[in-house]
Amino acid sequence: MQRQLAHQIWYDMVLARLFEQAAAEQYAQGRIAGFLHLYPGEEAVAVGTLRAADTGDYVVSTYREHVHALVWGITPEAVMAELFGKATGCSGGYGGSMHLFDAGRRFLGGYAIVGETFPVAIGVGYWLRLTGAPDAVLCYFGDGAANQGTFHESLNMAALWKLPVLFVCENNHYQIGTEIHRHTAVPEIHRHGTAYGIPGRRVDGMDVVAVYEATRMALEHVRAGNGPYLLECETYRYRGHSMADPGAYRSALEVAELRARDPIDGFRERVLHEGWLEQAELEQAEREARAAVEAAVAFAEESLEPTNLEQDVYVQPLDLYDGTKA
Amino acid sequence: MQRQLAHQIWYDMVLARLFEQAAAEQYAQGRIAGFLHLYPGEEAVAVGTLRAADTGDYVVSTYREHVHALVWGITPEAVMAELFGKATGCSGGYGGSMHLFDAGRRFLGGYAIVGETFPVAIGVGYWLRLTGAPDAVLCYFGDGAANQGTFHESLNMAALWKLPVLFVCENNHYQIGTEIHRHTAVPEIHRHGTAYGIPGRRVDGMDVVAVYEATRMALEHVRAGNGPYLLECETYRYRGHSMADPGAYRSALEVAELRARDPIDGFRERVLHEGWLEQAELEQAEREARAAVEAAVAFAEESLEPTNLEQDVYVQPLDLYDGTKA
Amino acid sequence: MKRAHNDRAGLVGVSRPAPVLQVWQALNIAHDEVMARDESVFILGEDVGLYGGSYRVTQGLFAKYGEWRVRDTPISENSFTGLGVGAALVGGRPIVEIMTINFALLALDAIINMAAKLRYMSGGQFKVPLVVRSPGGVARQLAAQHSQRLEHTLMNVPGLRIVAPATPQDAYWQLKQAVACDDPVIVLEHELLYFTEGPFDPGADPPPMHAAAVRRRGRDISLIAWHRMVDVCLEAARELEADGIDAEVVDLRSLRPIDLPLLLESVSRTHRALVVEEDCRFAGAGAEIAATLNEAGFFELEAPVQRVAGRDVPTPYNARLEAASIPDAAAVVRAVRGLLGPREK
Amino acid sequence: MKRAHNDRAGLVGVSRPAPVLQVWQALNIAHDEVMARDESVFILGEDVGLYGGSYRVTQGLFAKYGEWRVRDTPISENSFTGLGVGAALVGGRPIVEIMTINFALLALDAIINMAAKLRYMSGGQFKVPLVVRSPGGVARQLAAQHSQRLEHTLMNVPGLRIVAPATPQDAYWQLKQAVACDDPVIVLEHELLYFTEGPFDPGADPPPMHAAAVRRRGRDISLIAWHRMVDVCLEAARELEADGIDAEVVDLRSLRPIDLPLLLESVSRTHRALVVEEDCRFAGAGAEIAATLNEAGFFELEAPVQRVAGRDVPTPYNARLEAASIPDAAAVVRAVRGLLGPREK
Ligand SMILES: Cc1ncc(C[n+]2csc(CCOP(=O)(O)OP(=O)(O)O)c2C)c(N)n1
Ligand SMILES: Cc1ncc(C[n+]2csc(CCOP(=O)(O)OP(=O)(O)O)c2C)c(N)n1
Ligand SMILES: [Mg+2]
Ligand SMILES: [Mg+2]
Repeated sequence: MQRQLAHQIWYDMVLARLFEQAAAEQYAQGRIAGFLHLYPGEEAVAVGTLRAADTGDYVVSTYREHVHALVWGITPEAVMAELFGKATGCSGGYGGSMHLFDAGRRFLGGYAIVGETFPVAIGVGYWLRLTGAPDAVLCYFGDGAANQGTFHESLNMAALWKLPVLFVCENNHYQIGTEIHRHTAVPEIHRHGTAYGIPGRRVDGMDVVAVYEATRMALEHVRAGNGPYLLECETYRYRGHSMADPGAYRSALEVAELRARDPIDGFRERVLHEGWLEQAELEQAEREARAAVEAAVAFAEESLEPTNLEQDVYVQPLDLYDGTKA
Repeated sequence: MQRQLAHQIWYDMVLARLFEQAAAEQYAQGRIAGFLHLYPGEEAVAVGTLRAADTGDYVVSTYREHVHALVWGITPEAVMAELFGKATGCSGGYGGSMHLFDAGRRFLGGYAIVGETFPVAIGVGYWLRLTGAPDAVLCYFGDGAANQGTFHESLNMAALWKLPVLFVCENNHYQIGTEIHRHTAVPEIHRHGTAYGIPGRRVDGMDVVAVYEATRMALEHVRAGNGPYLLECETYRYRGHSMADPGAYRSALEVAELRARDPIDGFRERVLHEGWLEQAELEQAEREARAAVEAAVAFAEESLEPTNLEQDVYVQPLDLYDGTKA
Repeated sequence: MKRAHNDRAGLVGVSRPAPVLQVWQALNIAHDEVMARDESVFILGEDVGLYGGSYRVTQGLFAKYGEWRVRDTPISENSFTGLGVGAALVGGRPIVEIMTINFALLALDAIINMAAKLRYMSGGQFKVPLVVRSPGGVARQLAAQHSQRLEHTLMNVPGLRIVAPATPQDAYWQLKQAVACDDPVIVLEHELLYFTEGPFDPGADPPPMHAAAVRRRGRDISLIAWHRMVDVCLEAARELEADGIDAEVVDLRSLRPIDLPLLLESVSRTHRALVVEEDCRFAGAGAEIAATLNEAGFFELEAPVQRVAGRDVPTPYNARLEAASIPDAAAVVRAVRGLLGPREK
Repeated sequence: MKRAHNDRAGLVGVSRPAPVLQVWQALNIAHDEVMARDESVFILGEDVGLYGGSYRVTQGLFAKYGEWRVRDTPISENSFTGLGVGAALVGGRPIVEIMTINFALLALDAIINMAAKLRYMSGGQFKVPLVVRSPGGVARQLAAQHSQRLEHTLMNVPGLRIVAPATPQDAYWQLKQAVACDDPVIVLEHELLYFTEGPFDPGADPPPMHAAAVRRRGRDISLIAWHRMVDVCLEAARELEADGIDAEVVDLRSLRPIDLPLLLESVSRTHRALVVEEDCRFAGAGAEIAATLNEAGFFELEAPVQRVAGRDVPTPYNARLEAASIPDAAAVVRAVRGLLGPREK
């Protein structure tokens, strides 16, 4: 692995972890509200896949998408400000944690209804095929989302029309409190691709290098006009489903075992072992990430709130009688 | 094959063909309206599967369900009267062709929204498991229905909880005007079961004996507590999708080729060849079927129409203000 | 050999220009024109391509524009409508046909939770120039699952626009306006109107997409309707003439927004209003129209706005019961007499 | 070791009987009672079992009744709701929890096209004793996709009944009545009310499932609301006292049917009415209430029924904008003053 890439990945992973910790703290202090779904434990998936993508590609993600947004280049300031509901947020404070967007960067959300990412992604893929564009779409979804009807419907269409979509399953084995064996008859999600003739594979989602490499291969397949690919990343979330969930359905042992395979620790060892980077470089990057997160919190705090309730419901506003204008 | 069964199957097949011809005629004469989906060409599927089932089993079918109803024991009178919209129809004239029901016989419809049969069937299957009943559910669906989200969702639950449901795909290769290769990436529908760990097989749906035997085996599997089974019957409809469809998207050659494999002709040859029945017996049964259909038309014509618009919306009527009672 | 009329925009499925067209033909021409003009327009839905659409609306377009711009889909309403949303976010102008509005129940997440909300949720970063067309209403004995009306559901959704053309000319104009619009637009069509004829002039200047139209001037009462109920009201108005009652008939043409200024102007002259709708009365679209008109038109109205509407039952298959479940001219006449009678005598 | 309170019906998730309970506790007790009494009752939904329900409503029931009667489902809303319909047709009395009403958009085919219509379409052969429970409404910054209200959509559907309890006592009564009912019943709960406390007496005699309740008697105006807006109206009524305005507050408790007799009785005393609803104003539930009350109560009303409702926007995430998007007591007070002020002075 190139030094530069290793450095980037390391910085991303550390930033991701620190950003989410800061978000949890800000939530506890009441500066962030709503549903807040955090990513610690799963960093290798977003970082490994998105660093393997090209900037012309499109990203369609779920409500657990802070890290996807950050890796894709939305600034920590803009993401944190969005969580704070500020006008400087990447959705102007209208979307919040579950609805991050950046049209210019081709970051298409931020969907909070499980299973919505599939149709949006094939829609973008369809448009890319129709216009002959060389780009691809990365479509994220959880293990629980694989049971939604749209998974089936959309994968069929993606395969039928050979749409350039990489479906990335973030299999963290839980659908809130329901463990995968209790929600999916065939829990090897990548195997579901066979019902559509979509090739797929499972990769260790705690190993960022493995995820990165698998994604490169998968995207090559997709870009070559072969149609979609289904990449399943086995991973784990350390926290509850959202800040509202204490996660009591999992044993402490289970969590401890998985934490022992922490993707950041694993990558640190690998980097040092392979000699890609020095310890000092890692520490320096960590300091930078920490500073970036602190700056993001400060920025979010200082930013102003949006003030116009009726703005942007339509491109051309409608004039509905509301009882006050008579 | 037993004489008696062969006789029954022969009678069913002939009745099915004649009934649908009569329905088409009555439609042309304006006595039947709405959408009318006929079954000629597909007889071996309903007859072969339902004659292999037990009377305690439940049947959940689509809008193309006249023949399922007839084979399951609803009288030609009650079915024809329903098509005529008469009070003596099996749904009292309220349902019409697409909504045949017989609660006493465990004939649960008659669903006109593609994909609805799946959740209804697993609901019945769930109840059977919950109560420990020995019965099974036969759930019919077309090749086009396999792309609806409920297919995926329901088959997953059926597999997860080992529900006693036999899913029967009536694969006639068309979703109205769209040929199967243009609507399904993997057109071998039985192979979709692998995504749920549901065993399945494909059978020649023009061969009623093959369908019957495959269904026996499949139902044994289901009744033994092994969970669902997916039986795909390859078949063909001679007519357009409904009376409104001239079927112009198919070549005359294609239709002629398939007609050459007519399930009734095929079964006649087989019966005579195997010596299960004599030619005279076949003719006699045909005469009886013809008489039954004629009687059904006469019955339907003479029957009275339902008169109460507001009846049976609720078990206990609601009293909504309608502007006329003030 | 190429069919000559395939070469001229505006005449794909229709063999020659005519001053009188049917609604499906007007829609067909509108589709062809917008597709010829703008390469970002594409159509998708069940049997819209090879088959030419259940009601012929897209006839000829598959041959002319190819499968990528006229796409036959599997029976996957939620996902192919959502596909339209995704494509609209990145530059496409998809026209999604949902074969009938009954199946739109399966696609409401894509319409309500995605198409209508994405612009707002993203702080205005995206436009969603999606058109969803769908036939609906009570047709001929299609029974309960195929006789749905979803006006009330869609009307409540901020972010959507809804048009409901009843004539060939409006169908042509409003479809073109819907495609040109940068907001998601629902085009509700009525299954019994596709083969209705009407004057057609592609060169005429369209009124605004959401403007209502007075179809008949009258002094005594404003009958407010859309789709097929406009004809029912016109028929009732003719019958009422015999009683010396002069009814005005307003074709709403749009359901979100409602053209309230026009309604207020109408009742400022008639002082009475009756909303006539096919949908079930309880919580139907008419409720909104009546409630708002009662508030905004209070000083003009001599009586509260009344409604003649469908009965609160699922649609029965039997023809007589089906007919009894929705308003006809006689019901409108009865209601008008009830409203005007006691005061005039 | 078995927890003692798991053995007594009525107290599964609640550690001891109390004269004051929270809404979730009342619902929990109601579930336990109906399940103990009737073996055909079973619950299904996402995380209703092991997890105990997102709002604790089904807490303890999984341990007590086992996985076949308290079933955790995959995220497959349309199919597991339809599963409930299928089971109801053959003898089950399923209670389906849709985790929040936002996800019900995915299950509307099962609810509208199946549950509501099967009895009628089959000529009365089936009953569909299905209960669908779902929390909804604007909670705390859940943003546009998670702040849906679907009252208007469901109200329009013949075949459904809809209740909307706002207090622990009503939640207890109405859930039990819903399960006992042979028709499909939608139980709309409000996300911000689960932890609201209120008096609770399991022995008290329930009013009919669809009866409204007068929460405060008054002479000058009837404020009509449900769910959380009842409290908003009560707060407004207290403020209005200072102006010498005596407002009556009606808690509808049911949305299909609406208790029109009670509303008419109320306006026969107050002569003015204001509907206060959280949902967007345009084509919201309030439209039906206002339109019908205007018609039926015409001779009692001195002014047309007005509405204070949510703004016609998707729900924004930002807290201030979110608050501004739905009515509060100040808005109600303003509207009442507007309605009464000019006439009283
Ligand atoms: C259609 C729908 N149903 C239910 C929910 C509530 N919900 C939010 S996240 C979630 C679990 C999703 O699990 P998974 O797809 O594995 O993603 P993860 O949260 O584990 O990343 C559920 C049930 C929802 N948002 N949308
Ligand atoms: C959800 C839904 N979408 C579309 C339709 C319209 N429609 C009725 S039948 C049909 C084709 C179904 O094909 P298939 O499942 O293969 O059954 P077949 O008619 O061939 O027996 C379609 C598209 C419908 N009834 N329901
Ligand atoms: Mg998960
Ligand atoms: Mg077919």
